[in-house]
Amino acid sequence: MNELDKKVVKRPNMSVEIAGIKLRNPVMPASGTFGYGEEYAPFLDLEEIGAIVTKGLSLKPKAGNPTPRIAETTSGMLNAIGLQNVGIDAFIEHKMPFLRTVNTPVIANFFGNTLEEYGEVAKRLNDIPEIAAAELNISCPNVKQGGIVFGTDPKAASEVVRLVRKNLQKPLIVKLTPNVTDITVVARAVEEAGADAIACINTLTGMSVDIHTRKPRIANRTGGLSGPAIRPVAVRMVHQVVQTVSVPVIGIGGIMRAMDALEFLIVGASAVQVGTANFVDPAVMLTIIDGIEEFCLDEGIDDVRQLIGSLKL
Amino acid sequence: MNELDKKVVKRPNMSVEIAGIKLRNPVMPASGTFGYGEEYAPFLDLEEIGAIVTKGLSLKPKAGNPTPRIAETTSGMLNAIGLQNVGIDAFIEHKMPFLRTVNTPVIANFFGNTLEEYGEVAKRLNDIPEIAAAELNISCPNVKQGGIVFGTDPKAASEVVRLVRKNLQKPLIVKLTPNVTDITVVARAVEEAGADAIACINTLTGMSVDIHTRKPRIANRTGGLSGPAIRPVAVRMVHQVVQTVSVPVIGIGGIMRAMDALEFLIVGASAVQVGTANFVDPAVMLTIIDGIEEFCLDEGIDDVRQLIGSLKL
Amino acid sequence: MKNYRTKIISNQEISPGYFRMKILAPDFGEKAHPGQFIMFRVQRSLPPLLRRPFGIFQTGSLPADCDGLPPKEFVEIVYKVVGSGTSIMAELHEGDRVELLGPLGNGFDYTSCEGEKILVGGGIGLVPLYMLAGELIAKGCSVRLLMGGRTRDDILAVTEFERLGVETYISTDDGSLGEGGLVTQVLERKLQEYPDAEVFTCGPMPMLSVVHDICTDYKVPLQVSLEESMACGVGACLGCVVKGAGHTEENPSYLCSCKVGPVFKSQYLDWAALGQNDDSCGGCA
Amino acid sequence: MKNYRTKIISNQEISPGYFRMKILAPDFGEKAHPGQFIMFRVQRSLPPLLRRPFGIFQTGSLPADCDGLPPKEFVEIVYKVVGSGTSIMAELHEGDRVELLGPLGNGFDYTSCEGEKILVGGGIGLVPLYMLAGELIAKGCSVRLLMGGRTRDDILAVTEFERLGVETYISTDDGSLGEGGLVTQVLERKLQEYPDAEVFTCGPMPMLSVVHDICTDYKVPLQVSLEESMACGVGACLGCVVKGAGHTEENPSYLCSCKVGPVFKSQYLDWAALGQNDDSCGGCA
Ligand SMILES: Cc1cc2nc3c(=O)[nH]c(=O)nc-3n(C[C@H](O)[C@H](O)[C@H](O)COP(=O)(O)OP(=O)(O)OC[C@H]3O[C@@H](n4cnc5c(N)ncnc54)[C@H](O)[C@@H]3O)c2cc1C
Ligand SMILES: Cc1cc2nc3c(=O)[nH]c(=O)nc-3n(C[C@H](O)[C@H](O)[C@H](O)COP(=O)(O)OP(=O)(O)OC[C@H]3O[C@@H](n4cnc5c(N)ncnc54)[C@H](O)[C@@H]3O)c2cc1C
Ligand SMILES: Cc1cc2nc3c(=O)[nH]c(=O)nc-3n(C[C@H](O)[C@H](O)[C@H](O)COP(=O)(O)O)c2cc1C
Ligand SMILES: Cc1cc2nc3c(=O)[nH]c(=O)nc-3n(C[C@H](O)[C@H](O)[C@H](O)COP(=O)(O)O)c2cc1C
Ligand code: FES
Ligand code: FES
Repeated sequence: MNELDKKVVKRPNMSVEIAGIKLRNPVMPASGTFGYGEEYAPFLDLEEIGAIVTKGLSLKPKAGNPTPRIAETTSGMLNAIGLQNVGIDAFIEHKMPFLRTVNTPVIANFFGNTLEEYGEVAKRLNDIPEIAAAELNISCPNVKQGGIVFGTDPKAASEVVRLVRKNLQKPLIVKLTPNVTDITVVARAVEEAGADAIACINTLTGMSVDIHTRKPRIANRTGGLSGPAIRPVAVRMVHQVVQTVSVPVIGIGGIMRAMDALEFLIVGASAVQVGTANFVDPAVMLTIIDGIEEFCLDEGIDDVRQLIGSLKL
Repeated sequence: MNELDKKVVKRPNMSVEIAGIKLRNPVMPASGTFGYGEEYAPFLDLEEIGAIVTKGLSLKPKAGNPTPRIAETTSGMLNAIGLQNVGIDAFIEHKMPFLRTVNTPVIANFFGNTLEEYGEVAKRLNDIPEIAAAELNISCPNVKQGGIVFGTDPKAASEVVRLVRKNLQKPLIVKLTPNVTDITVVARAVEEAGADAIACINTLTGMSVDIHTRKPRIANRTGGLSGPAIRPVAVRMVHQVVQTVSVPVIGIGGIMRAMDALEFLIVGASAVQVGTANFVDPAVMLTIIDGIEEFCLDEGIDDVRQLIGSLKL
Repeated sequence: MKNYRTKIISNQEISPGYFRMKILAPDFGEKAHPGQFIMFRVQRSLPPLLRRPFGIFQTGSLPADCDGLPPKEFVEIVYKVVGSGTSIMAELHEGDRVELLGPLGNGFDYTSCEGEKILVGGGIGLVPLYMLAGELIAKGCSVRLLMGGRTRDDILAVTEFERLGVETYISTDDGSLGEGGLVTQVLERKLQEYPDAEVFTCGPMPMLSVVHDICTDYKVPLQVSLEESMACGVGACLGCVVKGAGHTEENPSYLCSCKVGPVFKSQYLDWAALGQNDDSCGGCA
Repeated sequence: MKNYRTKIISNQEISPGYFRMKILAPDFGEKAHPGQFIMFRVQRSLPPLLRRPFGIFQTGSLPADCDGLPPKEFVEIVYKVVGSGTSIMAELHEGDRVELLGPLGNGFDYTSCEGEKILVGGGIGLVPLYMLAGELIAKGCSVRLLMGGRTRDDILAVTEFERLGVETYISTDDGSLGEGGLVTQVLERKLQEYPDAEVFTCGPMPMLSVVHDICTDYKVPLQVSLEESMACGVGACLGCVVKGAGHTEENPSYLCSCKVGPVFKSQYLDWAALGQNDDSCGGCA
């Protein structure tokens, strides 16, 4: 399609709705890769993306893991940040003032070390009117129950979602871990427990070794694998979850370009999150948004929602 | 180290033992990526690699999946060959005559669609004296039990390994699937059921979509992800399994270069299998073997077995 | 068949989006048959991960340099830029290091010169027909080439074919070169003229399907070169299979297109299944 | 700070394994401070996935071309080839498209010209000291540079430093240039001579540790530029943290080295923890 043709075509509707919040387009950052929004403000207009998703918040500040915390792998990276964050109080005091100035929905990603902590953070989020929705990260070990990860056990996942749902007066997105045998079981459990939307996937657990020092390349030994390497696993899991639940799904994992985001939309994600790609190109989300719009124009689609779940089997 | 220095240094011992079979070096092909050996004979001397591992064999010939069966992804590939193979009879008749002429241990990878079939193939393998060991692929759906994959359920895995162990009079390697929440549970189950060695990992389930046709890029919708993209997941799982079981472990997943193989040896694999890399470079195993030897020389190691499990934590 | 770690001799754009690449390959020519292919490794680093299959356009040797070195034997491919791998290829230069595996697969079968040899090529599908035409002419056969494409840009190597002594007929969908319309219409006319012909074809799947239907109608033998996604190119991965004639769910028949093919006698293929494969991209070998 | 989609002006090997690269970057110079860094994107395609951090060697502008275009402003980096990313960088040419993000982080702090300014650089650690030396000299400070390296090949840009008017002292481990031995021995002598000096350093971690110990002994202020693995370079990923002074398990203090650093006042760092980090590769900014 040449430039002239494009001008006469109506721009497609790009806005989507997730868990009752309206987004101007389906592209937002993935938690932990975009700081608290402010860090990327010099590089892109935060009012052009669908939403801002914060670094994972906890009740108390968390120091995170020893270093080195990151290592590059083939088309991916491992990270073991250890959920370092300022804590909910400092977030409200130091990070919200900036976020309040931005006319874009803010989604607060959060977690706890125990069931109770999850519940407490949820309550605290109610006090922040400018938070549009909360995203519950259940890929965390339950300190009290011997460190088993909440999100790998449908019962534990259901329990934490139920408690948070009770305490939270905002839309609730639950973010799933891919390190499970059957993600549909966990997806069903969290939907039944009250999730308004599901986000998947978080990182795959991986490891890398420096053959010269013979030490793990990150201090925590294992870390979370993200980036384009994991995209096929993420697309598969989003596809499975979409077929299982009726709440909207947010697709995450290895999105670098518009065509990657489109894969997720086509298998049925209602929106996408971009993680590692922000590090590679700080304005990548704008390129992705433009690319999706362009694709709609090229294919004669006047509403991006027509793409969602348009997979032909 | 310059050429002169190298000459005076003794070449390191490269041979390792797995499940009672002695290998001249720890490098062998991964099942399904090396045909029945013969296909690659024009490109490398089969008597220089540690072992030959066959395509997965079943009782009856298997036609496999519709096409397209393969698709490239970022630093990886998806395949859904569907375990196409000539069947055990044709294997004995048409493939063994060639393999008999090669002085390298042959490991027969095999599978069944039901528990009984697994047992039957194991029995048939006893009749082939030139088969050094059998590698049991438990990443297959159990047709009778509603298609649940044997290898994702510790009970089913244990059951199939126990039956095969009873029927097989050869060393038994059990190959695990990575698509599980906790690979150590399955590893422990198969060790207790009689595995002489454990191979991991098989492919991660993935999916990819052609955004223009909006169809999955492989006919089977989902396929197995292999190649360098999955290496960090594989290294992590081998590390976990090595810490759990006392039988030797064969490391598999994304090995492209000597340094990748070394990562697996250092975390504790006693040998490695090279899969997708054979497609990229048909003689890649020789380069990897040379590279491991070179590394030993450079580091002053006179026996490759000193590397195994030499990870510093 | 062997893996060549070698170098590019030249890489030129010959028509918008189409390139011709000569690669140094000693002793390749004497082993290569028309219709065979190579697996090409674009660069030693990623991406792309897998090798890419390309038909052999021709083999030959460059005259000895004035430095007195022996003549340089080469293999030549012609490719269309369609995706990630071919885009990188288009940027390669003389002297860049590449790898190729070949010659691979089974090519065209041509024993006698009885009857007219009609070659039908669509777009990049013309590539393997060039070497075939050359060998047929050398044997003394009468060769007619039907070249089809969307526009004039898709009609490749006309001069080269004519120089061989081949009778060429050009048709383009948009009429920008030769007659307007489909190459299969030309085929039908030619078969009326030469009912004892033998047909060899390569091109996009919809074209191949029609060529097969026409040849079946006219009861002339047909050989067709197919294009399937390939990982290994040597029969090891079983990724490139096509359904054979008589394939059923209960009694399945899958043929390895890298090993049994890429050229098949038309009657051995399951055309109903092939026809469904509408994802098949243009060009083949 | 901004993302430049730009082009390479030149890329030259200046010593075996060390390269100097000029990159077009309008308006970069006026924002950059000594000790800041850039995140460099080697190529638009993979690999590598992540950007690579490099210190700013200098900024400047090339004289206007005869074509009458305005002068070309550039940023210049000096890098050592150590792994996958820098190997690709070494192959880049004038005109190749690259991206850089910067200037990033907090650089050196220099307000007064009181006392001698002693700069201690090891190997590639000399890079950020060049711009610092330039600015200190411009302010009228007295600057002494202690250059250390394994061999003469690791002593970079001596002429450039001397041209600035900096007093330089060279030492190499193998004695192949300057005096034999460690640069830290020279530091100790200089501090005896100038007890009111202020020290600025960059280099491999073992060297930094010793410099810190010496400066503590001599009670002179020290600023040190650290090198941590980075993913984002802008404070978003928290991958690049170092332990702050007083860090404990119960009361942890992690400082972002891309945002608070890469230059730190020595007393704010937990040196016991840093010293353990023996994986740290040579060179920093
Ligand atoms: C036997 C054979 C001979 C061929 N001969 C020629 C030729 O002479 N000239 C020519 O231009 N092309 C030829 N092709 C097609 C050529 O292989 C593809 O165009 C090329 O692989 C595309 O690579 P890409 O990375 O640019 O595309 P991408 O779409 O990025 O490739 C992604 C993957 O799909 C595969 N793929 C994509 N298109 C095709 C296709 N049409 N056929 C098979 N695999 C495909 C690629 O190999 C790769 O694995 C031939 C294919 C086969 C099987
Ligand atoms: C603030 C800062 C300034 C720097 N300034 C310079 C400079 O002026 N000149 C110079 O030559 N080098 C400098 N370095 C080091 C430089 O970033 C690395 O040498 C480079 O990233 C290596 O990349 P690679 O792909 O070649 O190595 P690989 O080992 O293949 O890289 C793998 C990963 O490890 C990271 N990494 C490897 N070595 C280092 C290192 N020493 N420091 C941080 N990350 C590393 C890479 O960024 C990459 O993510 C600086 C580092 C930092 C943090
Ligand atoms: C450095 C880093 C930090 C992350 N921190 C968080 C976090 O705090 N909470 C969370 O739910 N996910 C976190 N993630 C996971 C991402 O949000 C995302 O799910 C994952 O990276 C996959 O997406 P990608 O491939 O696009 O990066 C983090 C990922 C990275 C790389
Ligand atoms: C085309 C293909 C076919 C495969 N077939 C089998 C098989 O028959 N049996 C089996 O156990 N594993 C099979 N595998 C899995 C490989 O043996 C190996 O576990 C996996 O590819 C990971 O290794 P890699 O990343 O080195 O390829 C196959 C893999 C590929 C790519
Ligand atoms: S491409 Fe591997 S079998 Fe044909
Ligand atoms: S590199 Fe990301 S926070 Fe410093």
